[in-house]
Amino acid sequence: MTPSPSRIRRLAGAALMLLVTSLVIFLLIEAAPGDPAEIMLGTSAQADTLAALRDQLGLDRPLMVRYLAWLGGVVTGNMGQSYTYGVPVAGLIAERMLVTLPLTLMATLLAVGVSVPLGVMAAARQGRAGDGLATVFAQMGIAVPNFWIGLLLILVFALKLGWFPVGGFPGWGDAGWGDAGWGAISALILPAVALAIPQAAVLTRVTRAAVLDVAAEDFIRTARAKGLSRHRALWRHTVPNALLPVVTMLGLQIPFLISGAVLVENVFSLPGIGTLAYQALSQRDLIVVQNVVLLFAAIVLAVNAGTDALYARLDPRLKARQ
Amino acid sequence: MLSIRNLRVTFGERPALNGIDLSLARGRTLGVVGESGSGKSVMALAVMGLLPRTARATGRIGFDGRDILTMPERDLCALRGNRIGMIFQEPMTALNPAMRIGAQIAEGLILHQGLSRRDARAKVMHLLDMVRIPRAAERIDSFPHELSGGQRQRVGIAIALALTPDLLIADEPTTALDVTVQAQILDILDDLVAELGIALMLISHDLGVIARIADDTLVLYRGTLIEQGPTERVLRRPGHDYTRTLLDALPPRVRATLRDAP
Amino acid sequence: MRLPKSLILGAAITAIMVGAAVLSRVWTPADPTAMNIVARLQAPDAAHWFGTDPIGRDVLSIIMAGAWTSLGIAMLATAIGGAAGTLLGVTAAARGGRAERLVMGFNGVLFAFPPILSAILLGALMGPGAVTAITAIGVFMVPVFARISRAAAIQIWARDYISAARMAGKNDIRITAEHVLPNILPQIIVQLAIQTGLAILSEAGLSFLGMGVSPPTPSWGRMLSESQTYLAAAPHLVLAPGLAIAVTVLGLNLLGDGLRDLTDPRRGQAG
Amino acid sequence: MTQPLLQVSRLSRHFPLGQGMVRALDDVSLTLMPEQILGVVGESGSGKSTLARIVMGLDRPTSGSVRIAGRDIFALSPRHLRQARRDFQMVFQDPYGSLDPRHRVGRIIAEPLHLDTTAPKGRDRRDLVGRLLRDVGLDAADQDRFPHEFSGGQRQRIAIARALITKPRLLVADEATSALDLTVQKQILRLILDLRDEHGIGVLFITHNLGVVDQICDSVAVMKDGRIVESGPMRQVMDHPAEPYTRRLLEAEPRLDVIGRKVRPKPS
Repeated sequence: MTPSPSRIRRLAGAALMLLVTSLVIFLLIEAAPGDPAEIMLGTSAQADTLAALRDQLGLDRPLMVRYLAWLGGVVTGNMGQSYTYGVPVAGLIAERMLVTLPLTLMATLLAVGVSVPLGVMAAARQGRAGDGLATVFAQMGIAVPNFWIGLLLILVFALKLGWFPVGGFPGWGDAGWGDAGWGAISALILPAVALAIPQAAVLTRVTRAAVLDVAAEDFIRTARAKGLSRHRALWRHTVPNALLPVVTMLGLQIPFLISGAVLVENVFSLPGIGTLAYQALSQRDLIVVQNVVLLFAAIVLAVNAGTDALYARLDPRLKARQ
Repeated sequence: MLSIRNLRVTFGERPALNGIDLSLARGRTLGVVGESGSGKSVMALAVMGLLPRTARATGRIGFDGRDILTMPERDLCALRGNRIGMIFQEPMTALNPAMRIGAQIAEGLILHQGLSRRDARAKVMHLLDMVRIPRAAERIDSFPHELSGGQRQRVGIAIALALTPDLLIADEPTTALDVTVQAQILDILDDLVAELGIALMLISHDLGVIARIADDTLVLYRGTLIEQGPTERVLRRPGHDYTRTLLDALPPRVRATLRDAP
Repeated sequence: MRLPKSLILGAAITAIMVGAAVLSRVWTPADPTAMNIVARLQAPDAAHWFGTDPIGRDVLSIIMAGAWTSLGIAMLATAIGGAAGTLLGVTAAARGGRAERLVMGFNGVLFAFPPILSAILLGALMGPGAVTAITAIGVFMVPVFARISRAAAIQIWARDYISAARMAGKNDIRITAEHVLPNILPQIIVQLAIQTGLAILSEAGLSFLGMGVSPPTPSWGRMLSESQTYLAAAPHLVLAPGLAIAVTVLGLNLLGDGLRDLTDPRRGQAG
Repeated sequence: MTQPLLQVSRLSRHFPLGQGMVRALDDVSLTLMPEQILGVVGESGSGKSTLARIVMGLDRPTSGSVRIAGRDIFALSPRHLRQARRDFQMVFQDPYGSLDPRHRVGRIIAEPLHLDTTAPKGRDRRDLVGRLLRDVGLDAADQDRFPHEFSGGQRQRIAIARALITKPRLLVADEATSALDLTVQKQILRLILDLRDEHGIGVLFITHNLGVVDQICDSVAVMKDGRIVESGPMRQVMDHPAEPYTRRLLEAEPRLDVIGRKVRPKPS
């Protein structure tokens, strides 16, 4: 099906935003102090060897040429060389993605799995016990920093009870699951919980508010007038119409999920992209910082474009106008 | 079939209905007229057992020998849609925007009579014809926002009549519609009442709408029953000042039609 | 008119925290910088209600001093970012068309830079510190407030009293000032409270990673990161700063909820 | 021959929708003489509200012109348009949406004075607002209260007071009574008639209700799908409609002489 004009416009908009974002990142890194050649060879290296390296890395080419070269590289998977490790940045990121991706996915699934039913239950029992409890949980969940939860989880479940490792990541093992797989999973459980709790709290409140808003609509009263019980009307009419705002909110949570990942990876010393960026900053490995920040920005923009498209597809009124 | 005895409804301390008595037999149409704040919609919701939690209702709403106010929720669910149908005022918001109209009409049939999807769909086609929606075959799978106000109100009627209830409550069914569409909706309601022999409670703030098809008329003011009787008597020889002000508020043209008739 | 419970509780907690922060400028139970190696890592007791830290300093005093840092940075960033965001959002709603797409595109870009990420970038540029933290948190506030204020403003622009104002010869700017802003103010105030809470979490996160204020300025986030190495030996160290953050953010969220219930009674819920 | 108060000539307004064009207004012309009340009747989608917005200068036409008191409002410079606006004001349908909930009634009513730099200030302004409130049947002290303290009918009176403060010569009422109960509607219509007689203003009364036209209008124009299908003196159009559409509108009006189902005419 040929993409409709509004979808093309939305994709073009997202692409333009990504381009502008990459330019902002590139310029900020350009302006940052620190000469890559010195970082790689140490400050004591001779001037001419430094100059030779700088030339080899093409650091002397004009700004815009280097920006476009970087962009061209990113598109073809060549993000440049890490100053400190001397290996392709893309490889580093891919390797670290094997930690961050499952971590954030586990956290999101956990958050959605807990918050949507809890939010619906709280709305269905508005004003009664269940609602009060869910609201208190949500208030608490939003207020506690996820890295603090991480520390507490380590204190209780790792140090005191010893159910989980204190931190670190044994890797996925060569092929298939085997015990290495389980080791990796168990290393991700506490971090995923720490990352999931604030998300779950926010989504519980959003789901509850969305369900309450829809429950006040006239067509719910029509459903009840057809003889549907409160429960049946809730699941057949209220919840489907309430999912739309929840999906939108999920999209808006991505930046917080990424920030959380950087913190939680740090607490549990997981070799994820968050710690990569954080260490690269302290080692002045700016090419790594540059690419990681672009990657995260791209994820945020992609998810937002995705939720907008999903919103249009899910809501028949919008689809008609497309 | 429906007999209400001393119905009182309060929201917290605010009285909405203070002592209503009425009865409605099968095949008859009772007009309920009152301005905003008169409690006419509260009465409709009370008969459906759909009053909000904050409402307290006393008295008796007899329907086929049982009192709706004391019936357990499960029995009420079996009653709603099946034995008592309801049409609402705002066609724009009374239908689920994300569900096709065919499914919304069939829902009651599947729930109460356990029809299969295929049988329910056939019955829905018949219902769409009954409420005179043109080209039903095309329209059955459309979404509410694809229909006009008048067509949506017809879908509302189809929903309410899906299980040929004994009692139909229409709460301001034509207020949000254009005058020409209003007339069509009232005619459809009237034909169906005659054809199916159901009892209709027609609620409106406009005496002109009531007069068109109501056999008896009841006048409500701030939750109190002002006057009740055959429509002709109430219009020609109103027994209460408030009814006279209601009549007086009607445009002169409409009132003129009253004087020259026998 | 009974004030919602959440408003009273939220205002009380927030007042206590702000009070502690201000008080710490003149008095704290002990000198937060006074080291006492002998009495290091002591659990909470009569002398030190929250115990002592790895170099014997009084934890309660540092927490109070830390409140000034955290609340200061959070409120400043939220105020600046919130004002800029609201201005952008309201302008986008007023002008519409290309200007609106431009503003929302600009917001889309900023939205890709959550505080931690922009702090990493800014850290590379100007190193850690209060300015980096305020900028990183403030920048991300702009798209948040722009989106909320634009959505609220668009609803107001559709009202008849705006057409009446146009017919009174008023231009977009005057209409925005006299009609749009006063009507969306309640929603903006609710967000100011809630976003300040989020800003405190961000500031704590930045300090935890060492990207916020540098020592000796006290900061809850850095206290937590220091406490990680003594998790087994002195668990009390990890509780105090975490609780301080959580309670402050809880207070601000409750304050936000209370204000929302106050201005939009329809959604008033229990608790 | 006195100059017409309002002359709308060959007015069109088209809206792009998807690939095609929606003709909300299609070559509409009408004239309103001073101190007359012209009813514009039509169902939803007939274009009557679009007409109201263009006549008030809130929207620009695709083609055609609008002359108020002899001046083409779309040819005026912004400064002249501001002065001209004193001559025409509008009352809206929804009493709950036409008053800013955050402003006191006095400030709401005085807002159009923004058009007139020489308008009274301070004490004199309060007196003027107080007089207008009494003219519309409310008390002068109401100017210190807020809109939410008033009923629908009272709010509509406040909206009318606002529309009158610059002593306009033309008032457009866009479904100004449709959202009110019949008894309140009757009072507002009588108020408009009294104000017309006292202040000598012309009224363009937009409505879907023929009963209202019957009570208040001197002449009437019937609109359908963006065009005027019939117009003329009210009595003549209402009693001897030439157009079949007008006849259908009249027949659909509620009637009291067909009481009860027995005598109801079968649908044609």
